[in-house]
Amino acid sequence: MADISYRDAVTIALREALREDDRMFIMGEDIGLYGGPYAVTKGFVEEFGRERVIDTPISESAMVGAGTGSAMGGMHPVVEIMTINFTLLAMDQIVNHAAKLRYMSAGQYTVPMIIRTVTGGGAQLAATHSQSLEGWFASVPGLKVVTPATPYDALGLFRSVRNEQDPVIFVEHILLYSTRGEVPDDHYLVPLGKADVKRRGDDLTLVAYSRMVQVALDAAEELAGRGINAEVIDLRSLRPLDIGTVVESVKRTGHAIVVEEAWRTGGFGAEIASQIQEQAFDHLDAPIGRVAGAEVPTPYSQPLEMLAIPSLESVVAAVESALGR
Amino acid sequence: MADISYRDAVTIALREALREDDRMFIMGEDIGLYGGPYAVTKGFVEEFGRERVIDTPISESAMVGAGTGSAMGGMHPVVEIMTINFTLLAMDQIVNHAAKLRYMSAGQYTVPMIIRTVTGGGAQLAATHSQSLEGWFASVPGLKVVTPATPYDALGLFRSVRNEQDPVIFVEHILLYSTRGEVPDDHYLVPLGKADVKRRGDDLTLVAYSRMVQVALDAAEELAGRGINAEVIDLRSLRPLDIGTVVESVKRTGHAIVVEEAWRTGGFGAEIASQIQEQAFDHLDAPIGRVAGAEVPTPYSQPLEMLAIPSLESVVAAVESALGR
Amino acid sequence: MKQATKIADKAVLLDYYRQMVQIRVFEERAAEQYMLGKIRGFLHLYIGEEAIAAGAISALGPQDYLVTHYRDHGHALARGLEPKVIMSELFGKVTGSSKGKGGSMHLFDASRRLAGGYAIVGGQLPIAAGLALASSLQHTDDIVLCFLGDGALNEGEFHESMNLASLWRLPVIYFCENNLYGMGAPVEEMVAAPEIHRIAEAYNMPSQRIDGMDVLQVHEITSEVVQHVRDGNGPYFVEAMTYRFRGHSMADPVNYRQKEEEEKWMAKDPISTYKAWLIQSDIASKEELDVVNQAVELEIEEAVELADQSPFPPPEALYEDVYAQS
Amino acid sequence: MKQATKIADKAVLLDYYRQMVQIRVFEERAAEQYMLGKIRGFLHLYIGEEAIAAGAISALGPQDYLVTHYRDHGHALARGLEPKVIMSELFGKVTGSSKGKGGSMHLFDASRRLAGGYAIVGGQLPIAAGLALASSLQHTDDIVLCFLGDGALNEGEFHESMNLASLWRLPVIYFCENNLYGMGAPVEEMVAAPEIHRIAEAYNMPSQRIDGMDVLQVHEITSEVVQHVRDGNGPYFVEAMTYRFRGHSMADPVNYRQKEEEEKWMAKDPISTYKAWLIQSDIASKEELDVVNQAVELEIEEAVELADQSPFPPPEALYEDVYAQS
Ligand SMILES: Cc1ncc(C[n+]2csc(CCOP(=O)(O)OP(=O)(O)O)c2C)c(N)n1
Ligand SMILES: Cc1ncc(C[n+]2csc(CCOP(=O)(O)OP(=O)(O)O)c2C)c(N)n1
Ligand SMILES: [Mg+2]
Ligand SMILES: [Mg+2]
Repeated sequence: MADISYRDAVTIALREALREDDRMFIMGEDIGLYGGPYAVTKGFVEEFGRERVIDTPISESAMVGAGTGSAMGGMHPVVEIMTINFTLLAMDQIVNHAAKLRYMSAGQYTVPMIIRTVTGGGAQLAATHSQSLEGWFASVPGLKVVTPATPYDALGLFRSVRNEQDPVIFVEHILLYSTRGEVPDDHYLVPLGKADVKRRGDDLTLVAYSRMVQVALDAAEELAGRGINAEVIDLRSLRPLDIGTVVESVKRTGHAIVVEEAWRTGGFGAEIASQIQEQAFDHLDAPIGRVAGAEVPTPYSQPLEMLAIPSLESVVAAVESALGR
Repeated sequence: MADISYRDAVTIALREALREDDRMFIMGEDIGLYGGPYAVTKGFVEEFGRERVIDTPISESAMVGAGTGSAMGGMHPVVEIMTINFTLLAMDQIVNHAAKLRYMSAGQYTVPMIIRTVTGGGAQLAATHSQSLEGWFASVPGLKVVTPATPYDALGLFRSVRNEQDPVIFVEHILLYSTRGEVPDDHYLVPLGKADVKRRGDDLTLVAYSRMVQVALDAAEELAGRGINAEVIDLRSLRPLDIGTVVESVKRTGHAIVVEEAWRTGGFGAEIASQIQEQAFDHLDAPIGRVAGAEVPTPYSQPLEMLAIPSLESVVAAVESALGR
Repeated sequence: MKQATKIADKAVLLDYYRQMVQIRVFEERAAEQYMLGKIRGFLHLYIGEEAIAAGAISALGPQDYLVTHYRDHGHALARGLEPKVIMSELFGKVTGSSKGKGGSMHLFDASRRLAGGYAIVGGQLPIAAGLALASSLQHTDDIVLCFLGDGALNEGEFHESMNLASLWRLPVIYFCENNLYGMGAPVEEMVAAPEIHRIAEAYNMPSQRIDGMDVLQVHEITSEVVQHVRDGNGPYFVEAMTYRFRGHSMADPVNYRQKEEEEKWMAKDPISTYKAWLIQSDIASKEELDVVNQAVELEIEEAVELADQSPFPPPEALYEDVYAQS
Repeated sequence: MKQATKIADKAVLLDYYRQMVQIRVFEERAAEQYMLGKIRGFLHLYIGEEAIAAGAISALGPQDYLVTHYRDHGHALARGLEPKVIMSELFGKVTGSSKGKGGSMHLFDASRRLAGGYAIVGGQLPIAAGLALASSLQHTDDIVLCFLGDGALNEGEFHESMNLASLWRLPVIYFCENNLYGMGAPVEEMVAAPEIHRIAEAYNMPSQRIDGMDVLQVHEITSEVVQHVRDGNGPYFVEAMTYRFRGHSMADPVNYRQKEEEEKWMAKDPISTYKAWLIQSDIASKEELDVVNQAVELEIEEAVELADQSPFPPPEALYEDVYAQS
């Protein structure tokens, strides 16, 4: 067991990939000479050379398109989009091309490409740099979306993602890089599409992904002190989605609240809530709640930004109100 | 009263706008000399000149950005993106810029811009040209999304949209252009955020927007023959969303099914279902159902495409199963 | 007509003719089938531009990649796809190149390295760069030939792709079919640069403008360019001047062009001028060429028949090939 | 130092000096406050590039629009925004230019037609074209000055905007601050064109490269360009050579640059060279200039104090200005 940061976990995963598979290479803005905007790829150019650690111009669309083409041509690229906000510039390549090429060619061409990107707010980067858009990608057939919340999952999920033959959006969270956790020394995998019950409880089910898992866990801790035992489920991947684990839990607890950072309206939480009520209708004692990002462009000012993102307090309040306390 | 097509309704609305308000102009690909890809703007160059009916290069991002800038500078542009599939190339300008400028400038700059675009499948245009992405826009604070289903609503909603001071995505449906309907001779408005009960019924509530309203109505007709009385609600705008009218209906019927063309996972239908169960939980006799687009890139082949889009049959089947028939 | 200096043997010269006729006849039959409702959606005909597909694609080796836009039947045929496979795709039948799921605008054939027709204007450009990147990372000498229309020049992806290709010296040829219009938009109102091919200078990329109505010139120059790129000299940009004789798609009544302009270009019909040259140069007799035409007519007739008689994909095909089967 | 031929009176010359010093001191204080945790998020300093903001923006009229990127404090100050208003914005306070909601990268002031700092690289470019379009449709002679970094050249939006601006002859100046790097990326590895300003030729747009360390040259040439554009001659592209003395943002340790390069550029410090020239040319004495510095120091000190003492926005501000109030 080693205690490592989430950043380390991604670094280890990438280094492994580059060492073990010569079809893999990574490209992105400032991942080489600069060492990566979040220092994830520090030292990579030195170890792997500039052919496999490619600094690209600020051309998100061409970067993803070139990744797609290289994948069709037999490579397995990791394309880093510095933050998920900038995927908006590559949307056409991701949604109209990478996601659809297998289908439109009836399986003749495939796009084994990993798009790494950074989601979330909380760092006072303001409206254009604090969005949580992963839910959109999770709605696109042909894509997979992975959202690790811990160092253990970041490493284990990335290893699984390497086996995928289709484009995967690997979504890291800006505020998680410095968080730490235990990781086994032995090789292990975390499969896609398998949610993780991160805390057991019988009174209510909290469903979360990415950084909100930690917020949910903190809230659960606080709630335990108030006599409420919340179960916390980390979805780990949004597509494939393991709704089974969630439904099983809700059947036991009778209550569910989805916690996510995205804007509430049309957030992926709505999908989760919909599926829960479809599959656990008779077991629900109360409406499924959603604690989500405020419906505003994220404000810069710290106290406002804190109000815009779900917090321990807002989750606790939602739970108490759901349970009628 | 006049019987006009949906295409005519949009044409009339645009012509009115250009005649009555000299801050308005329209720009888009092939809207001028060519007469518009769907013939909506035929004859406009002749009437309004090339300064107000501007043919643009195939540059979706610059087109929207230029629209945004012109709106900040005091104009009220209508920007036509030929189909909603191509908005993926303008996503950054729409989501990171147009939607956020009022907020980021604390109200100093505003973006009264109308983006007209065409959604939907069913015309055998295959995967890259048959998507229904309006739900994504409806999840973005700062944007409004309008989805007329009839000539009456297209004209009335467009008139209201002209009064908006914020960016609006005005979503027309490719298969609706040739449908016809009655429109009063006198001037009228259809407000945003006011759903329309298009058919009364007590057994179940069908919630739809855009072309799916017609499919829901056809299904309701069929169901009536089978002794089931479905209420059909047309949302008319997704943001603002009139959930009140829906909830009121569901409280009466106890059953709801959302019908939409978008992919099921993460479709806007999930949002509607979530809100219904939040607000009408105790009145629901069964889970809220969703009839949605198949989770595939839209296939070209006609019989497959028909399977991929909700139809009278699939709605009828969903209703019967929801009611346990 | 270019006096082809390196004219190969007669069989090759006749094959250019056959290819062009095959494209022409294919498109004419496709248009008929569209009118009959057998083909639906968008149908973009290549009639008038045949010399480019025949001349340029014949300059590729079998391992080279071909990438193109939605006006792709001609390119696919020139790459050797069987007419019946393409026609079936247009009919949406299971015998089609993508089992009917891609349609006219999205033709693929991995066995011939046709890496796609792309229906989003400009969308193919970075993908072609990526295929070239793969080739370069794998140290093969396969190159990529990527077609684009004059309209694609206006997309941001054109710029980003040209820049990448040049910076990384990728083995890709960007081949612009300048047919003077993008839908109804005249190129000079849409592209600020006075001469399209000179845009390449902004990317430090060599380029030239050629006559896209002359199959021999297209072939000869493309062959040189292919060699240049294969030799590791980085990307190249070609602009071929051409004209689409029909509307943008079947829905286009073409009322934005002048009669004189159309007539001027139709007088340069790449097939009839080449045919005249073949006869005049005593390379082939009119009769020999007529035989080619007849064989092609028959072949396309059979393609239509097969397409018509083939089954539609079964319902379960709907969910196939969204993801790898696990 | 350029021997300014059209040198205005001493007050004007001194004001360039004051502006540059104001920017420099503002940035230094902002950096300190960042280290103290009073300012958070991204902070991109403009130190080293002051001659551009001071020289170029002073060439605008009050009705002209100014559009810029996220490295925008210098531009905002040169446009006349009070330091305390900007500093307050950086502190996230209600007294800020956007009431604390936009932050450092998104500065606006409608009263001075500062139409934004934009944090998405290249995002401002079509918006600037749109403001110019409005001006042109409204038949005013207001022009738009739009700054961009060398890194923004690589975005597709650059291409699309340059093309639009040129085709429509829009009254916009695209002004590239070429500081040799985009984050850690050297411009010559990211832009295929050998000389950035010559890219404008691909759009049939006039352009020139200037010395961005010389406030007088910047002012004089920008004034000419402004006149050219205001006279209805269409857009213009300027490339000013400059250097950012600090890291890309506060988080950047700048270990991708060579010491010699840094020293070479720092020797061209726009403030000290200009100061030396003012003294040497007998336009101002060292003492006079010191007084300017002292006044600026005081002003910025007060700005920091005001920012520090001002309240954060109230919770209800969260939902204000998402939409027009109805
Ligand atoms: C991104 C995008 N915008 C718009 C369209 C609609 N469209 C299809 S073809 C076309 C014109 C393209 O012209 P050009 O590139 O010159 O090719 P040509 O049709 O002349 O061969 C347009 C605007 C599209 N398919 N994709
Ligand atoms: C679309 C987009 N991609 C990436 C970034 C991250 N980023 C911010 S600044 C920057 C470098 C820009 O360099 P340049 O344009 O030269 O401006 P400079 O910082 O040198 O003034 C990058 C890559 C961004 N903000 N937006
Ligand atoms: Mg064309
Ligand atoms: Mg720079």
